[in-house]
Amino acid sequence: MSDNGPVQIRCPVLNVRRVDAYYAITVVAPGIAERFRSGQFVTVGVGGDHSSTLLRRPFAVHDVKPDYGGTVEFLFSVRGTGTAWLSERRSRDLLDVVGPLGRPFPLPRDPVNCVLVGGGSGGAPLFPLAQSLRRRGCRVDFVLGGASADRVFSALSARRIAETAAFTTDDGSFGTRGRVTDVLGRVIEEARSDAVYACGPMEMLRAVTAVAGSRGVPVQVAVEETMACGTGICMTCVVPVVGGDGITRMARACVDGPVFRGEQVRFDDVGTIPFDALGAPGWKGSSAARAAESARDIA
Amino acid sequence: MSDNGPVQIRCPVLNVRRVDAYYAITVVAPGIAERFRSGQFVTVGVGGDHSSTLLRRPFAVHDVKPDYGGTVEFLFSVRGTGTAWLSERRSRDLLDVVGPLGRPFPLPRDPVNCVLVGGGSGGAPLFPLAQSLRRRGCRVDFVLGGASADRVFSALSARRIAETAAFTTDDGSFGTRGRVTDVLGRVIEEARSDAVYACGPMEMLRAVTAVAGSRGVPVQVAVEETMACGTGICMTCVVPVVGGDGITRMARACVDGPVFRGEQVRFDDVGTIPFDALGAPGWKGSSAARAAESARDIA
Amino acid sequence: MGRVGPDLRIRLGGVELPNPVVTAAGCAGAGRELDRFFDIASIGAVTTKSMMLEPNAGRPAPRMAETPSGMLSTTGMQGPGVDVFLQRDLPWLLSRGGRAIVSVAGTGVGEFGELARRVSDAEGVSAVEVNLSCPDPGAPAGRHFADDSERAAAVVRTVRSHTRSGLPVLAKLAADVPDLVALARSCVEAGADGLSMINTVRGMAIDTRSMRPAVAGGLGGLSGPAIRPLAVGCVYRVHEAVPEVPIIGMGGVRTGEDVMEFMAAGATAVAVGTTSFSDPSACARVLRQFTEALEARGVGRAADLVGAAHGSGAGV
Amino acid sequence: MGRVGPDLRIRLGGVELPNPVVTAAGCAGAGRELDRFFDIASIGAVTTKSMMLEPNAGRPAPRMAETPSGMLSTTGMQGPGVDVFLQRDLPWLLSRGGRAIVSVAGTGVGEFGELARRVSDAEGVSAVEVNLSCPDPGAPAGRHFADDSERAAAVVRTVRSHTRSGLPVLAKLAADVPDLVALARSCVEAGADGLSMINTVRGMAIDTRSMRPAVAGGLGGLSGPAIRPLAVGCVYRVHEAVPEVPIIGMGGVRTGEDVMEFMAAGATAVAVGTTSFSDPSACARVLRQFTEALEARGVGRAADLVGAAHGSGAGV
Ligand SMILES: Cc1cc2nc3c(=O)[nH]c(=O)nc-3n(C[C@H](O)[C@H](O)[C@H](O)COP(=O)(O)OP(=O)(O)OC[C@H]3O[C@@H](n4cnc5c(N)ncnc54)[C@H](O)[C@@H]3O)c2cc1C
Ligand SMILES: Cc1cc2nc3c(=O)[nH]c(=O)nc-3n(C[C@H](O)[C@H](O)[C@H](O)COP(=O)(O)OP(=O)(O)OC[C@H]3O[C@@H](n4cnc5c(N)ncnc54)[C@H](O)[C@@H]3O)c2cc1C
Ligand SMILES: Cc1cc2nc3c(=O)[nH]c(=O)nc-3n(C[C@H](O)[C@H](O)[C@H](O)COP(=O)(O)O)c2cc1C
Ligand SMILES: Cc1cc2nc3c(=O)[nH]c(=O)nc-3n(C[C@H](O)[C@H](O)[C@H](O)COP(=O)(O)O)c2cc1C
Ligand code: FES
Ligand code: FES
Repeated sequence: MSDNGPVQIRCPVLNVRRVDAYYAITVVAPGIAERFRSGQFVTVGVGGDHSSTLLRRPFAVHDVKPDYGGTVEFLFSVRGTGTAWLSERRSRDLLDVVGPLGRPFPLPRDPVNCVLVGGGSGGAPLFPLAQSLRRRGCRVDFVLGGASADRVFSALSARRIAETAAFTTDDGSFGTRGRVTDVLGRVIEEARSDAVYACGPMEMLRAVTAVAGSRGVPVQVAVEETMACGTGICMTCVVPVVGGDGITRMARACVDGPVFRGEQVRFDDVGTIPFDALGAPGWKGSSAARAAESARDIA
Repeated sequence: MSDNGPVQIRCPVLNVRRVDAYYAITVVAPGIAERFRSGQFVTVGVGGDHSSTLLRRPFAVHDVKPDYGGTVEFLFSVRGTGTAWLSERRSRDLLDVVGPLGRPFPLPRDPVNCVLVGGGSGGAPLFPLAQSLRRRGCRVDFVLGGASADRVFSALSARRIAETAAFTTDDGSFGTRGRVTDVLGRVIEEARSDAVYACGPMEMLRAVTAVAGSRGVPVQVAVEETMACGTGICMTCVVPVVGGDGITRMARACVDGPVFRGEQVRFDDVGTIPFDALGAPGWKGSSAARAAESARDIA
Repeated sequence: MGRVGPDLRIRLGGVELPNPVVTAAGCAGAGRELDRFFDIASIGAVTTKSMMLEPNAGRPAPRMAETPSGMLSTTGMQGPGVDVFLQRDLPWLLSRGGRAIVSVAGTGVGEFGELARRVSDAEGVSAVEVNLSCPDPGAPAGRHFADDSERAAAVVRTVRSHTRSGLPVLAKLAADVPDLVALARSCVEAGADGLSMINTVRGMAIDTRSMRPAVAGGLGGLSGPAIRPLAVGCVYRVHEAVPEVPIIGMGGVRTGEDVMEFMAAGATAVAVGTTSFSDPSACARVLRQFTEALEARGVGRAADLVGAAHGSGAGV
Repeated sequence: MGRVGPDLRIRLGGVELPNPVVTAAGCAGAGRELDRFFDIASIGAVTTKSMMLEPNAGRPAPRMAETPSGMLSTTGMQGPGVDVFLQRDLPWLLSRGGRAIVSVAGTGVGEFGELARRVSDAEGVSAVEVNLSCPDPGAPAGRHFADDSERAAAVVRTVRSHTRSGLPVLAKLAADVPDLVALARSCVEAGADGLSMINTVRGMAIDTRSMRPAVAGGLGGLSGPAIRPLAVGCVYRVHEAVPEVPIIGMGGVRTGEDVMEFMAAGATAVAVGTTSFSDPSACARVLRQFTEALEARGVGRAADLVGAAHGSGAGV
């Protein structure tokens, strides 16, 4: 057992709040709080011990505070049975939480200009990231989008933390009517951004990567794939990702991600096995590639 | 749809109390309260909508009151997942309750002397029965047993309602050390009982039937068989019972019972199909028996 | 309010049912007990407990055990015999305006024929369902007719020949057979007008207190939502193989969405089984939810859903 | 505190494991990820993901869907190939003090032999498990080796002959095969030292929003507590047929009581699969609960439980 890996704890709920269209749950979880780095997520057991819904639900960590030895907050919208159950939790209920999981956002060494792009609840992990970046002296700009005003995530905090904050909604009820990518180019130019960080639906990540790529700005994306385990053992959460060696692998979003470099994710091939992926029908195994593989570490 | 049959309602919990080793839950269920007759039971859905425990749990009705249009109380001890979940319910939670189910205790026409014998939580259905009997001018005597003092059911109410109340415990911590049948004969003689009513484990019902039978006193027993449906459609709750026609049938405890005449239950054959039961290998079908069968009503 | 809802009618063989929600055999008696919770005439049909020629006392207790999202049962087809059913229960159901799919269970091929003849002679039956998960006296112990496509076909052929024309014969299949698709084809070739699937799946639970099997006899039949993915997979594969044959899909149906799922997989009608034990109003609720789901999606005809999940990409 | 707990050791073929709790193939990687949650050396063994000869990219996403008390999955045995495993993952596991049951999956009989040879040449492997739920290229699409007792026997025979003596070969069986007991007998006759069962059961879920199968490719494998009664029934029936052959039982194990249940049915060891997804500490917890259950019942030797539910009255 290693010491800085994730931990599994039954943690008391500190509080459950409504925030616009979302619920925010804060749990007391010192072990997770102290290990957390922004971009990482937690998974939560839902439904109790005799629930028919077996699988844990993954949520990005939105905030970590030192209170009570360390608290962790995540936000969610009610989608199905698991999130409906979570929304009914009350203070002092116990939740079974595993975390922190996944690779965090890589942070720049230097105080560069960063624009953080979030879609819907995908805004969540960008807030601890913004704080880390600010601590390193980075300039932070926000672009947050959503279907409607109540789905644009934490507009107030964004304004508070960031140099500038732009908002978009599909229905025009708040900020610019349209998509985050409709304003991203302008923000990158005005803020002279050196790096983009994005989290949200796959379609949005693809578009953000394209906008940033066309301006030569590197992008880090955090993906949300369906996950059965979150710990790297089930192989259900895969995304086609090109490695530094040029080989495409079916990478596990939970341990190889959720953060990837945008240009390495083969967005067009998500939901398929690209013909040339390692071990796909079109892949020609070379002993060199296999040797490279065996040298790679798994987590 | 008939009008005096059972109903299914989502009822609010009025309160949950601890009573010795038991929990007592009162729900607001006017439709059930108004239809109820003593000896009948309710079934309760457990674990919520996404529970992996599908089946309803049956409980005898312990009390019915006119408050809030009609409340129903049942008592239970925690045995497994369902009763554990029930014990955690709080006021205003909703329970899915079906009832009243089963055949009630037949009541004597005349003001005769009745002794009511209960083992453990099997004491529960005897309390509304005692009240009905008292209202008809019957003399009521109680014999209640349990493993230990805290499992002897509602000793105080028993003393209050009944002419006499005798108690037995396996460990001697309350009343006479021993079984209900160790004192039953004496009670029957002293009270000059004309009828016995009993509810509890099958073994106890067998012994009570034997004691009463040897004194020529008729017994009504309420059995507790495992039940998947409680409404008569699954055929899992069967007990071998001799009909008035002398034919043994595998009777459904839920709709043909739970109350049977003690001497009609083939206690020695519970858990088997008696060789001579209707439709068993040793049964010789006669057209007369079949004609009798087709004239019988099913519920 | 004059609002016209979706057209729920479906056809099973030559017979039309007002809607696709029926009861599963052995999970609704002959309808009388459930009629206390909802109008039994409001659902598509009542599939009866499987009727045998003679009264049958069934298996000893304990007959059931709860399992995760399911239950094991072994009732051994206890019942009063087909004649009592035809004289006592069927008239009641018809008098209430209900429709009856009569399930039959024989102890041999010939007995299936006799059962079919008697049911066919009765007035007002909507369809005959042949329970092929009955022990085959000609096979090793524990084998059902359904375990052998030839034997199953022999049963279906006999039932078909003893059933008046116009009265559909449905073959009820099980999932745990050597080759489900071959079984389905054999039954269709032998004259089945439709197929019902799936029956319970053989399984076991052991009571770790007594260290004995939890239901008498050891093996029981697993039913409930736990088996729904198996059932949906079976319906999908059989519909792919014999798309023109109507299927009554069942196995763990709990909500209107589950009806959608079975119909998309290829079922024309959908049966509610174990869920009626835990929720006696389930059939009516499921029908209501299904109707609402159609409305929400703007589907005008329920029958249009049949097989909707088939097509490119869904092949197996 | 000097208290002597129950003797948990069990024997699988010629090999002794310190306790009966192992991981199920494909549900624990090669142990490294779970070692972050509990000491991987504390459990009986790690059964690895099935290894193929070449790297394999597996199936497209979506690869999983949640079902009542279970899940459907279709990963298509994605993996880096056996050599990478033997060079990178196996040494790590052994260095941590863990034991490895290496699962192998070939695309043909010959490839199974080559896999066995390579695994057998590696130091420190505890057993080879043969995943017979692999597509048989010589059979119609969708058929596995396990679907044909002869073909399965051919695979086992080849693996046995390429595996050094003393290294047990376990044949991994599936529940949804034409004749499980016949399959088990064939594998034992072909040289299997033990049997593992059950693999996932083929099933399907349909997403009623998109009206498409919820996992890519349509059919997926059902696992989790939903299938436990099926699995217990399979172990029971096979133990009855070949009582001398050790069985690793699996399918929906969630608690120490479930281990008792499988052992009573006839399993010598018990694997935790899907539960490790929802509870990464599950193996350690299950082992602890099992040990406590033995103590509470005063059972001194875990091995004494094997087959305890068999005997008069439990026959099927
Ligand atoms: C790394 C990661 C981080 C996430 N962070 C957040 C967050 O901060 N806030 C938030 O609201 N949501 C987040 N999600 C999505 C969230 O996990 C799903 O909304 C949630 O699992 C839905 O569960 P349910 O039971 O309500 O839905 P159901 O539809 O009943 O779930 C059924 C199954 O599908 C899975 N599933 C359903 N929707 C999604 C989805 N969008 N993504 C992944 N799995 C899904 C569930 O986990 C479950 O296994 C994140 C997902 C991932 C992978
Ligand atoms: C007609 C009737 C009236 C009853 N009245 C009462 C009462 O007033 N108070 C009370 O405490 N108990 C009563 N019981 C027993 C009560 O139903 C069980 O204690 C309860 O079902 C246990 O559920 P569980 O989930 O806690 O146990 P589990 O062991 O987890 O239950 C598993 C399954 O077994 C069934 N089961 C377990 N124990 C029993 C049992 N003793 N009898 C019947 N089914 C059982 C459950 O219903 C469930 O289907 C009555 C039973 C019947 C049939
Ligand atoms: C208690 C019980 C009794 C059953 N009896 C019969 C029967 O007599 N004939 C039959 O064909 N199927 C019978 N079945 C099987 C059901 O009709 C149905 O095929 C199966 O239970 C799957 O559906 P479900 O999961 O909705 O219950 C029975 C099932 C149960 C649980
Ligand atoms: C995601 C997943 C991947 C699996 N991969 C394999 C595999 O590679 N080889 C194998 O023999 N079994 C595999 N299995 C089957 C399991 O080993 C096990 O037999 C089955 O899941 C039943 O156990 P469970 O219900 O505890 O999961 C896999 C199961 C799952 C859920
Ligand atoms: S969710 Fe299981 S490997 Fe990623
Ligand atoms: S419990 Fe179903 S018939 Fe009695």
